[in-house]
Amino acid sequence: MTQPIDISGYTRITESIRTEAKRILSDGTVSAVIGYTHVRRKGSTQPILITNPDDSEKLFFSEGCLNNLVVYLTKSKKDVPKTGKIGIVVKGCDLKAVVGLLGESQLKREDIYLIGVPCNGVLGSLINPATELNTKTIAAKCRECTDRMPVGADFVPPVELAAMPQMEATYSDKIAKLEAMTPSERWEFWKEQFSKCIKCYACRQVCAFCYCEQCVCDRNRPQMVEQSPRPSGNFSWHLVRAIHLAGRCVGCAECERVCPMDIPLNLLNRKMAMEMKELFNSEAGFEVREKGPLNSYDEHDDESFIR
Amino acid sequence: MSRIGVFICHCGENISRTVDVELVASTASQFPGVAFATDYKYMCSDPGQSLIKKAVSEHRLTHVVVAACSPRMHERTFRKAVEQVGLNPFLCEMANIREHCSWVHEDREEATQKAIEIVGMLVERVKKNRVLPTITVPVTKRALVIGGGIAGIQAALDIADAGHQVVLVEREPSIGGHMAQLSETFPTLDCSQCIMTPKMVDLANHPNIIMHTYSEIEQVDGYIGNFQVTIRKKARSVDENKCTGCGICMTKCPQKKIPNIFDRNLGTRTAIYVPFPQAVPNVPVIDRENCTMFKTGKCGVCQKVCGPGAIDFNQQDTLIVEPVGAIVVATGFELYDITEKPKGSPIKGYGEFGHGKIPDVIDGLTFERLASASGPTGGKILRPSDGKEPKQVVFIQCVGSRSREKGISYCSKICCMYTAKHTMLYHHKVHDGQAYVFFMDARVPGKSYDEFWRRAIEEEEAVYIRGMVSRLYQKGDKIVVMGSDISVGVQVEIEADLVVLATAVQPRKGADALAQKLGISYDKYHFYSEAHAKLKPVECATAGIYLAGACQGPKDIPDTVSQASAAAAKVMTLFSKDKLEREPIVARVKENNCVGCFACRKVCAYGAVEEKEIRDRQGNLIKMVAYVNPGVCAGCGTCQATCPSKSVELDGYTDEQIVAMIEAL
Amino acid sequence: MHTEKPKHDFEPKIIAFVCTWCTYAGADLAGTSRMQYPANVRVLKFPCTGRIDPVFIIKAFQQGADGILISGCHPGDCHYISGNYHARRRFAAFRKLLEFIGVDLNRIQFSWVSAAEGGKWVDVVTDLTERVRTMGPMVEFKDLALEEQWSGGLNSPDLQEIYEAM
Amino acid sequence: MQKQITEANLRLLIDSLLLKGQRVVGPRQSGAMVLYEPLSSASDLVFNEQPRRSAKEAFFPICEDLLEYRKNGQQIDLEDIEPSRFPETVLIGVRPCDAAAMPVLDSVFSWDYKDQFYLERRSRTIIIGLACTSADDACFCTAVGLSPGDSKGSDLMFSHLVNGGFLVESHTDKGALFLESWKDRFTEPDGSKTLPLAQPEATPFDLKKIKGWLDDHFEDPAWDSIATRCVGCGACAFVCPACHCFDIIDEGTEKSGKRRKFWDACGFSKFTNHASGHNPRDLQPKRYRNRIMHKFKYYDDKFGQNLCTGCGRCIRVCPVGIDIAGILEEIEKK
Repeated sequence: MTQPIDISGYTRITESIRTEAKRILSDGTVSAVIGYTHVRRKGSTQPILITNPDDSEKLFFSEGCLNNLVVYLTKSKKDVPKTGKIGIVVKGCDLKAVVGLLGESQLKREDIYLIGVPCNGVLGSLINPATELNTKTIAAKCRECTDRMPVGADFVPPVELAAMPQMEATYSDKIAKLEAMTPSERWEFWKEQFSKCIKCYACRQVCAFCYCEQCVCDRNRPQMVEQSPRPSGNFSWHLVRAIHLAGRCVGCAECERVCPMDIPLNLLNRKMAMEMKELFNSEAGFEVREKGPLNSYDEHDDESFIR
Repeated sequence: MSRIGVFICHCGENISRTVDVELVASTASQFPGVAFATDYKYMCSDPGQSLIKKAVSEHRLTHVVVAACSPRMHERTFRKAVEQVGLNPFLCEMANIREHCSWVHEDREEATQKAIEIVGMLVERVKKNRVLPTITVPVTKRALVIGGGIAGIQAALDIADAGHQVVLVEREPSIGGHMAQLSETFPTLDCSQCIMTPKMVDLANHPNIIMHTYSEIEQVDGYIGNFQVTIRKKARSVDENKCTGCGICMTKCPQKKIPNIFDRNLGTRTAIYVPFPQAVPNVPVIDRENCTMFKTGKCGVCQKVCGPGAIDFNQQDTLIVEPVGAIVVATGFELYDITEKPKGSPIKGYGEFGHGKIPDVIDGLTFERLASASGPTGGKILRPSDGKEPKQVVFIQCVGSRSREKGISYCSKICCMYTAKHTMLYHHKVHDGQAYVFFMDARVPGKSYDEFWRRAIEEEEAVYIRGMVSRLYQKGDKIVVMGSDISVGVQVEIEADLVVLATAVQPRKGADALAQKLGISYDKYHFYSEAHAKLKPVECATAGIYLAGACQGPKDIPDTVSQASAAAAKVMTLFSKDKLEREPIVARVKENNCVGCFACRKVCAYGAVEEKEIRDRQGNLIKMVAYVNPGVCAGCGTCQATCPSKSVELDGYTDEQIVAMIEAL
Repeated sequence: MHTEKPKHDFEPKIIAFVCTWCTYAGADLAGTSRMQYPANVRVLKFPCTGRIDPVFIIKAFQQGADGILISGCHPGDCHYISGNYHARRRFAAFRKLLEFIGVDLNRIQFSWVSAAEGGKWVDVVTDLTERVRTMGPMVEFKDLALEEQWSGGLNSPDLQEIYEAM
Repeated sequence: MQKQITEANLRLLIDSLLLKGQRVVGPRQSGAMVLYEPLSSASDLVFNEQPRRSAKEAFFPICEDLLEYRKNGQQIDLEDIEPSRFPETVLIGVRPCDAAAMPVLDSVFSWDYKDQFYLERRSRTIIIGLACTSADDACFCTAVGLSPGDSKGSDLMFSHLVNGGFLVESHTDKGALFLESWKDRFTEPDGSKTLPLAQPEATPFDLKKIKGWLDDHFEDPAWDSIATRCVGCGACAFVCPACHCFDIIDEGTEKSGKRRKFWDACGFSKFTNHASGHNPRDLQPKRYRNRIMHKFKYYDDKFGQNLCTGCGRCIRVCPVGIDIAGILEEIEKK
């Protein structure tokens, strides 16, 4: 049964964001604000960087505000001004990326002003943006979201969140189904998925944690990963990405959302996150950590797999 | 284009028996990039090495692969050989076709095929090898010794005697440490102070030793050969240069009732004091917490009586920076204070023995002060509560130690011997007294140790009861000690006049904080960790830092002195050269690519990764990147496997080299 | 000594990634002790298991490895203090990923082999070789290497015929 | 020449082509999306959805081998890929916005260097277009001078008939020949009406005016406001029917390997990275500017055509909602 989701609060959130953005730009708290704005197509949105307080009216929040804007704060986005404090609109899930980046020396808390958005969920895709938000169209990550209220933001619009209908978690379900398969069935599944990959690197480019100056997959001496968009190179690419994100990915699911070939990339990341929890009792994005699970160790780590 | 030489060794018949070496050589000669390949009976022999050298010159070889035994055996030999004819040693690799092939496989065909593949792998690898210049690090030939107990004193004297400057830092106002507190020492029962004080004086007078007492380590920067140590010299309130040590200040000080910590609070001292009469330096210090002048602003008696005018109430802490090349850590131990559960400590309290509540339950070190001729009782065994001579004394061993449930699972090692010593000293001083010892086992290995322990029982009449004490309580002026003798299975109850607890040996408080400043590791008890339990027992994993004495684990005096001399010898070895040469297998950061996530620093066990600023020509900060200090890097490569963008690369084991090997298979 | 060895239809290619201080030395000891084991293994020496990058494992499979061994110092014995602890975590995670994408973990063996454990080296290598031999070739990655996106492939039926004729 | 074909006959035709060993490529369901892929039977064909990727990959594959090398001892053997081996292909159900890109691409691939890999595939393929009957708000073919029924680039043009089946119009000799050789399957038009064409909401751009602005505004603050948001992926270029940049790389080992050509995108930060490390397009707005400039100015300067057919794919897939039609509108207003 498809149920609608109450997002009536988004209008007031929009107003609140505009007022706050105007205030912090006017009083010099920040030099720029990164937020969402309308586009030509109904329901679609795009990120915007404003520096003029009068442009605050361009900002808004809706169920089409899918992007994790935190990617613009990373070093890989060189054209975003890095001088002065920057205000940024973040959903609870995006905020976890900020937390992760703080722990990886990529951001300084004092350099950012977080406008947190209480969130009832966003759409799963913008391919057909003029879609109503309901239990069917909602993004898979929102189905199992536990971060609707952004914790630790500098400003949160004073808006009560409407109650959410019960929704089943789809990732854990899909992961369990895959885990129940035989290795060769799983291989066939991923082979089909990865074969679709055209190496557009949208997954990498929207990822807040893919901030490397030179991706290991772009390297040709040695060629660690085949660059050609063939099933073989695609496999290596997605495996390398999954292992590099293990313990760091906060589950914003942007990689999966932007994949033009609909590869369920977040399944890999969720699976690794589950393993990190199980193996090392580690979850990304909740606190600024000095060391992530894969750059620390415990003498008593499980080694039942080692002879 | 590379011109690789491949040299296949027969190793007598060790290789050629199972591997067709001629076939390996002829196949290798067809590998892309190989300019010359041959086989020879003993490649490591003089003629074998000459053959390689000649081939390098004649065929203008750029790289060399020697297929022979394990590189662990002869890599050095062959690298040296090629170096003699002008090739960088790191352009020579060994293919292990003996230990990993001819000796472990019988089938000639299989073994030959495997040998060919191993050679092929190394040929591909060596193509990617780069010239690696030897890394040299200058060495400052000055040593820092932290701690002025017997370990620090011994290490400092040894290094200084070898002609190097030593900076010794002691936290207390005097050097001497615990050994200065002891009465007599096992197993010879010679007077501790008699053997200790001359060493203290030697140290103070040594032209090569700079002594900073009443000082602590503030900060340690740098790395092996090049440390910068900041020392905080605490305000003594007495000018060391002016003070003559006459002692009149102490005689005149009106504050006389301050418990004397050196005497385990048995005696008293003044507010301006030296910890003990033989203190080195013999310069008093004002205990500002108890000094009337500091408390009320009125007094200043000491200042008035001081002839040379050495008293300075306005003295401030000063910071001194000492450049040193090596550091010996000798911070020693302290006894587990069982009075109450220490706050925040993982170790649980030991309330049941009444220590701290019953005045006549004392610890081993307090007993030492009672037995010491220079102690508060002048060497008479008198119990603290009423000054009476105890006629029945119960000694309890393993208090705290070896008790997993209390949090200290290790053996404190020295207690068996000192308890035996205590029973003897007691017997010597109180002829009609009886000593009882509750013990779990007697652990007395060591030269003349077992004999010593036996003497305590057989000649000095100490009664040893195998078992633990279950309860202890005050009854009148007696202390009732209840326990079980498990060797005979009976309950024992002794009415004792004095109880002496052999409490556990623990690292000094703050040992962890110091370790963090030094960048060395420590175990869960905060004992410092040696680099290798067996083969590097005095080295820290952090190069240039060495351990001596009980800070590394419970130790008696002979062991401590041995380790101190060993640490000194290690320092002298380091100082024997002007420059430190090390294998250039170190990690390097590609600063262009590094985004400064510092994952490398998080996994580096050596603290070799530093932050570096990258600035443009105008001096604007562009970014922070990682920098691997080649003097500190040990070359494990964990950083590279961790770096997502491979912006740090381990020379000698680059991704190119490894991938080349994988692709050759 | 020289017993007739059985000939097998399939000889798996085993690639071993080992640290130089413990396992490489352990393999050396197996040699000096003249122990015997299958000749299928090719050893790649690393300073420490901490240096072993998961990408190497993918690369090895792509280059035709049928089985992979990763071996280093026992916990607490790492020459570099903690490299093996880091490796343990890294591969605990990576093997889960491999399993999830459908690699049979029976093809990958992790072990601690010290410099004194020549016998253990022999056991580990022998067991892995025999196990992988019964599993047959690791075809997944090799097949993958031959796959093309349809537009880049030349595999229409008539072309197949032409190729076969050539 | 006009003909008519029933849906049943079309399916028979496709199956006959397949039986004959021809490769038939058309829109087919691939997971949750539709892609141009080789059909294994006529029933694979899907007409009601625009394929996620354009049809360009039939001539310009995502990735293709150019040659193979093998080191044999000290000598190196090279084996070229023979373009004459490419299969005869029928590309069917092609959207007008995809087909229209082919003649545009022909210019660049047969200009100073004749790309045999492209041209051979092109000569061995017949393109059967299909008029569009539905459009979404990303579609803007009408804004760039095309239409949902445009036959540009198609050898044969199919249009849905109201009562099922298709009206078939041949626009080239190749098309006519095809009709001739499969004449049993086609009938003469019976005058049935075709379904109304899709009507994209877009109003035509003044492309001359846009180009005029581009001619003078290589440096302009507008680029920053347009493209600072661009994250630098290749999604837009890869789904685009007209983008045609590629990279060539040798993949393999010291012993053997292949030289491969595969899609590249000007949005990638490494696209213009020099060996020295210098990158003339060091920031994303410069890269995005190139995308617009190439499509509406450079290509026009060189070949008198522009590189956009208004298919709207880039708008749909852009991770950050960049809307090329919106941008053109903005430029037009300047």
